[in-house]
Amino acid sequence: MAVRVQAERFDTGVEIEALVAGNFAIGGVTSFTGYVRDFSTESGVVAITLEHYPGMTERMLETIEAEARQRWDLEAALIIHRYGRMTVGEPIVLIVTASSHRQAAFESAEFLMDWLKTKAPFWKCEETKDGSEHWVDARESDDAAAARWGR
Amino acid sequence: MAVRVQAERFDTGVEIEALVAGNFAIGGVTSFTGYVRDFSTESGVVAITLEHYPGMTERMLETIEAEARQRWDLEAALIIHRYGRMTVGEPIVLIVTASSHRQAAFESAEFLMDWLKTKAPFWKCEETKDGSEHWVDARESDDAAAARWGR
Amino acid sequence: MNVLYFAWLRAKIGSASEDLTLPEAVVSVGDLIGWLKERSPGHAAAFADISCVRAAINQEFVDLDTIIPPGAEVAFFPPVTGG
Amino acid sequence: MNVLYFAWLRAKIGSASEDLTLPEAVVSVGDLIGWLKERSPGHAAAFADISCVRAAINQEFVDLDTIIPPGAEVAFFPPVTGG
Repeated sequence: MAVRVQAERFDTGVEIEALVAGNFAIGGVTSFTGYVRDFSTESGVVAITLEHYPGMTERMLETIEAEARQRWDLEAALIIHRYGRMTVGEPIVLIVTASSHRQAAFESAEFLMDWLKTKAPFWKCEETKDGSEHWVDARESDDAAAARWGR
Repeated sequence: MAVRVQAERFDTGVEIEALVAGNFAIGGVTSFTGYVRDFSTESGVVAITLEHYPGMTERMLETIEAEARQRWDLEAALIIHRYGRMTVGEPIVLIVTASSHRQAAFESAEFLMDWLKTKAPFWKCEETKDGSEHWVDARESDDAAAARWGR
Repeated sequence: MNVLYFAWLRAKIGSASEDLTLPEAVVSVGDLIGWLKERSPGHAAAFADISCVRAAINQEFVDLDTIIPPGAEVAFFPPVTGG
Repeated sequence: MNVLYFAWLRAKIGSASEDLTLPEAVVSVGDLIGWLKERSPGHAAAFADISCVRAAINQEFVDLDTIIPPGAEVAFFPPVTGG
């Protein structure tokens, strides 16, 4: 089990290194890092705040990580999800999956990201240049991505 | 264009960092790192040597990277492939793709890896504990993975 | 019993949690929502459109018909919007 | 004309490249293979099973019927085995 819900920034390279170190059964590692991108020209958004349900988030992340390990033959897996206020360019979420075979690493990483985007108890509040804030609605395209996995 | 064919080791984290830095249109980055795994208990393999066709390799990698950029809306892409002798635990290949949307980052990374495994002019020679060497035959499962992309 | 609110439900109600003693008539999650709506205009606003409200009991998603067990932690929040 | 060999073709032939002047009768890649096979037992061994041999001209994959242009770089290698 490697699940972390934290306010602090993380370093993708350091996390991959730590996960892989010393495990010589690993043939391939997939990582996905999600960033706050610059929406400001479209929408004026300059920062987001992620609120979550402490306790429930960790439980759900541990459950989905265990399910990924059951579906794919993984040597290691890591989920880091941040909460709190983040500005443009900051990393929000990291998935790392390691397997002896690349297909398992790719598919499980994509599965975990689709799940995080649709099922994890995070709520996003956007902050615009003029200082106003609004809560973001759930997106249907993400639900469709998650539905591919039959969940 | 970011394609490198090199004998030297690389650092996944450093490469991701350099690729993403300053580009605030990036919403998601997928990386795949392939490692020499420990086959020694099954087959006695302790090291591999990758031979390639200098010049042709770079040209082909640049072509496929351009094709990935055409198929998906990518903000950045990087392919690093090593050649020469590598022992267990060493990284062989790195793919990094960055896009405003995670689906494009995932799919293009998988596309590039499937292609590298089947089409790039690399030949693998395995070295066993007793010092003997043998050239590896092409694998059908990799061809099947590449065929998904209609190439 | 502890009731938690997240995101715009929290903002509308003006509080992240409330420690409440439920009347006996409040049995299900739906009952609880009906009762909470009477507490303040903020509560009424938060629960005005029930199709935008999700609930959990003891950190598991539940629906409106679910019976609230004694000592439960009940949470209300909008549909999740991910990271 | 420069001919390159990779992987076990190189190993069997004992050389990574040869600078050769082709006779006029050698027009296609297939002709070249037939002519190379006569050069040594190593060449003969390398090209014994043509189904395991792939070719490129000026760094592009070609098949056996392809005509070799003047001054071309021709390469022979096994099916690629990836990284």
